[in-house]
Amino acid sequence: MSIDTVDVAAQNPDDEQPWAELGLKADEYARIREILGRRPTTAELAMYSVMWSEHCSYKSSKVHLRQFGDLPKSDALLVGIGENAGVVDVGEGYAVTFKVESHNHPSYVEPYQGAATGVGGIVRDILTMGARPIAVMDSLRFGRADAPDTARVLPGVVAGVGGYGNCLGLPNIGGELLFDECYTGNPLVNALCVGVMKHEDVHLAKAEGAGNKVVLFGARTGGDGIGGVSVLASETFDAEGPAKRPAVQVGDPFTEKLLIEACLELFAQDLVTGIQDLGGAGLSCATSELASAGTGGMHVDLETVPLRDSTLTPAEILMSESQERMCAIVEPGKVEQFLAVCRKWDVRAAVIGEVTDGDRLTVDWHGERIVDVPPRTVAHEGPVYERPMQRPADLDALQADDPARLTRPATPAELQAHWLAVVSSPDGADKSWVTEQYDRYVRGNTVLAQPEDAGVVRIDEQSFLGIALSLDGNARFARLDPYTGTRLNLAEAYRNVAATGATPLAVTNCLNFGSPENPEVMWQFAEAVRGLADGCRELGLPVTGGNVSLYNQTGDVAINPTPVIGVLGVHEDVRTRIPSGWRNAGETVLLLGE
Amino acid sequence: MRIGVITFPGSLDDVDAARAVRLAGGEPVALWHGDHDLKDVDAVVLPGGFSYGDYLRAGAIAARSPLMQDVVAAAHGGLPVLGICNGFQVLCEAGLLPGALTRNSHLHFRNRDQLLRVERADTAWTGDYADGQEILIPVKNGEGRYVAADADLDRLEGENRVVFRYVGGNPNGSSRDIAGVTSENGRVVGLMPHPEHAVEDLTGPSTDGLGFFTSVLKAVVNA
Amino acid sequence: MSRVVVDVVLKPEISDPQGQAVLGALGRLGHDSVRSVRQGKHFVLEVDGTPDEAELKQIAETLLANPVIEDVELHLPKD
Amino acid sequence: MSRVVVDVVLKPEISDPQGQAVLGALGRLGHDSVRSVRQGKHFVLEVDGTPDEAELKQIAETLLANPVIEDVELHLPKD
Ligand SMILES: Nc1ncnc2c1ncn2[C@@H]1O[C@H](COP(=O)(O)OP(=O)(O)O)[C@@H](O)[C@H]1O
Repeated sequence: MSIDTVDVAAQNPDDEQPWAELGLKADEYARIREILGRRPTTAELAMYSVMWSEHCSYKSSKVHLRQFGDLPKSDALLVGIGENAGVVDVGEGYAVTFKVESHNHPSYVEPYQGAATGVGGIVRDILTMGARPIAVMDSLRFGRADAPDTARVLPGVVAGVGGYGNCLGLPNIGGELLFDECYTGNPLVNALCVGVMKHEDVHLAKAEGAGNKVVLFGARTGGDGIGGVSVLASETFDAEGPAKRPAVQVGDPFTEKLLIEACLELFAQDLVTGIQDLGGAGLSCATSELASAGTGGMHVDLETVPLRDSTLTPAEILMSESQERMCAIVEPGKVEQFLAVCRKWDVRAAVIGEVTDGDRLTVDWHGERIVDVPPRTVAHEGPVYERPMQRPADLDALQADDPARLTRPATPAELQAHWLAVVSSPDGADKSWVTEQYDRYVRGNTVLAQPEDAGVVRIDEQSFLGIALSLDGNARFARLDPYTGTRLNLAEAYRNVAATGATPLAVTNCLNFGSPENPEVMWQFAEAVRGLADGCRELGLPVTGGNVSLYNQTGDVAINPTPVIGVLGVHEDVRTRIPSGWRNAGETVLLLGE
Repeated sequence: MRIGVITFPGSLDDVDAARAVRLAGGEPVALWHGDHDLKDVDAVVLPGGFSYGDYLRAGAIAARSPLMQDVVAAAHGGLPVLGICNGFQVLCEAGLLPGALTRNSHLHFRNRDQLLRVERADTAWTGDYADGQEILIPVKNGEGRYVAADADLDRLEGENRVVFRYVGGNPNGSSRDIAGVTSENGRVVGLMPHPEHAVEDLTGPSTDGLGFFTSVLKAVVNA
Repeated sequence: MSRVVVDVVLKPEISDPQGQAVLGALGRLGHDSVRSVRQGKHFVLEVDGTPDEAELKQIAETLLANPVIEDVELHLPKD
Repeated sequence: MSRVVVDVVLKPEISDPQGQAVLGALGRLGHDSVRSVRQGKHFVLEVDGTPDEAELKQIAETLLANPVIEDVELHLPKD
């Protein structure tokens, strides 16, 4: 096999390259050539294509998300948008980090594993910040409850969320389960994780200090999920199902549990300078982001990456999305101790490179240079689009279709029929058949969980300091008016947290929309972001991070715009939490508000 | 009084078990699966979780860990041992308790608050309960269906070795509603439900689980 | 390197809810000719050199299966 | 009545945490000659009359396995 090196690329500028198959547009490919002053090597092309995918680069959403960064500074915010997850001060020296992320398309293709690896991914994001993950939540949407596809997808998704989270020992403290025709063929699986640490334990994803070592640890790298991010999450499924079938990964929660315990021990022994998890875009993402956020460059010897499949090409190794892997920057004097901790927890670890003085990210394959790029251009300076937007043509008609036109029940029998229709709706029905599949007790700190409006978790057993979390979306409101609907969504999550007695502190969000190439979807997206930003300004809350999932549609029919919003609150003493429901006969019932 | 809590790779409720020991007035001692060292503890708890991911059979791989050889030997010598959930599975796989735990009959993981009847209040771990007392503690498992050949079940019942039965619904399809069993000498007890999750009003459905840990403290003193 | 296959099945007297669930699904899909389904485990081992039958039998019977509830079938490569 | 066996195994490029766990345990127990373990599912179906190969193939590939991550082997009774 001949290797496409930097020298070969310089000497053969006109070789045809499969940029279109990798999802790049002609002008994007031209820009890569311009940045490098030559054609990219095969490995470089792989890196750029996955990192410049919609999922990794946020190229359609970036211009709108900036509004979150412009919100007034919050004293509670220790780390804001841009890191793996935002970090919030909750008092007594504790910091909390939380984030919600989507795994919609993989969950449609392989429900159990798609949902399971979604939980695994968000947990690693939280772990990367230096925190011990302490709870998860999940927000799920499927087609009609009686649709055949729902019967195929839902049980696997629920079992996958439970299977992974239960095996990690993370209590599931809440979430959502809703049904609507628009999710047939494109279910939504959003998972949230929250973690806690002391202020001084916050870790960031940057590579600093020339000579420091780059250590890859966790599972070995295999051929599963290659290009999954660019293909699966950035493309529409046609009516027959997935357009392409890239391998979905099988999650290994046991390895992830060991990774959690090993990381926390590494943090405690102060053996880590910078750290990044490997999620979408795998090593391409971890190396370029660490280098881009750091002060210098980075060099990697790719043949040192532990492989599960020895036939992988260098480009495949760079793109593989094998789960349960992390990448750390470690001072040379601490490498031995680092490896010893990994051995204790049976976690595989290998030094794969080092931080350099320069400002380039270079990758060698058995001594031959196959990547030589400015890391910022891969990780943080990808394309940015101002996509055209247009108010949906049907919106006026939808808004004019007022419920006032519905006939009111005139007789007790009609009223009874209406009432039965409401209480028997799958959206409103009891969800314990799902939540019973989740462990809510593990770790022994769950104060409130399902079916409460918000989950409450104790974080200090002496002082009873704790947090409350709610995760909510209302896509029907957002469809009718994405700006107001999103504000109402935020208000709902805020109320759910406040109603337990907590003080709301911060917001995360997962924005699930259709194709950004559709101007009407883009308009919905922009309005939703504007609504969330304005709502947060009014409530005085920062947005600490989130995730954008686009291309959620079947054929050319987009899902209803579905912002899912998480609000975090703090309880100075969780013993004063207020559960929902009327507990004792004879208590007075008061209605607050208009 | 030193009560060891073993951590296997994949153990999850070890922190909870240690908390329960502490709340009962004992001193929890962390034990590591890979050491041959019981650290002179007076009793041992095998906590819940998914040791080795439970990928082969629940508890199968952990049952073959170095420390388990010491636990088996010490248990034969009378050391009180409690296996909770995954810990129960490990004890069955290690041959310290009879029977096996298999996939729940409904095939789902199930987490709920469960009533149990204490069938024997004379084991090392149940002395603080009364015979026939009903207690409410959480159950949460995917492979908690207790099975054994009918003849073996008859023998177990004949020897009065069923310590707990599910009341008001069997959460996993266990034979004869069996939730927990004991060794011949009443020192080793295993059950699927989680007493360590019912030790504080704030976080559990009751505090009925505390009795396991107070019982063993007395059993050790009286031994 | 040789390839050894071990199949592990539940003993006939132990009920098999997984097999039952598959049978139920087959019935709903109209595959009426299937009368029973049992679900077990299938292990494929790559072994250095000539497999040692006694050792593999022990692995199969003590680690891969739990003799309280399961039966094993060991398939050594035919030579 | 005939007996049909379906083995479902993960595709070679998909990681197999179950097999890995078994391999690790074998190593710790001193069974060093085992180089790799893959764990799959083993279904035993009892079918009325002569099995219909096309139907069984469809059952195996669509219900018993997810072709995105798994391969199937169908073993019909030899006649
Ligand atoms: N809807 C959103 N709201 C706020 N922040 C967002 C949103 N979507 C993405 N972000 C933030 O943008 C940053 C870039 O995300 P990225 O580096 O791609 O992380 P990841 O791949 O882990 O989601 C992250 O800090 C993430 O929290």
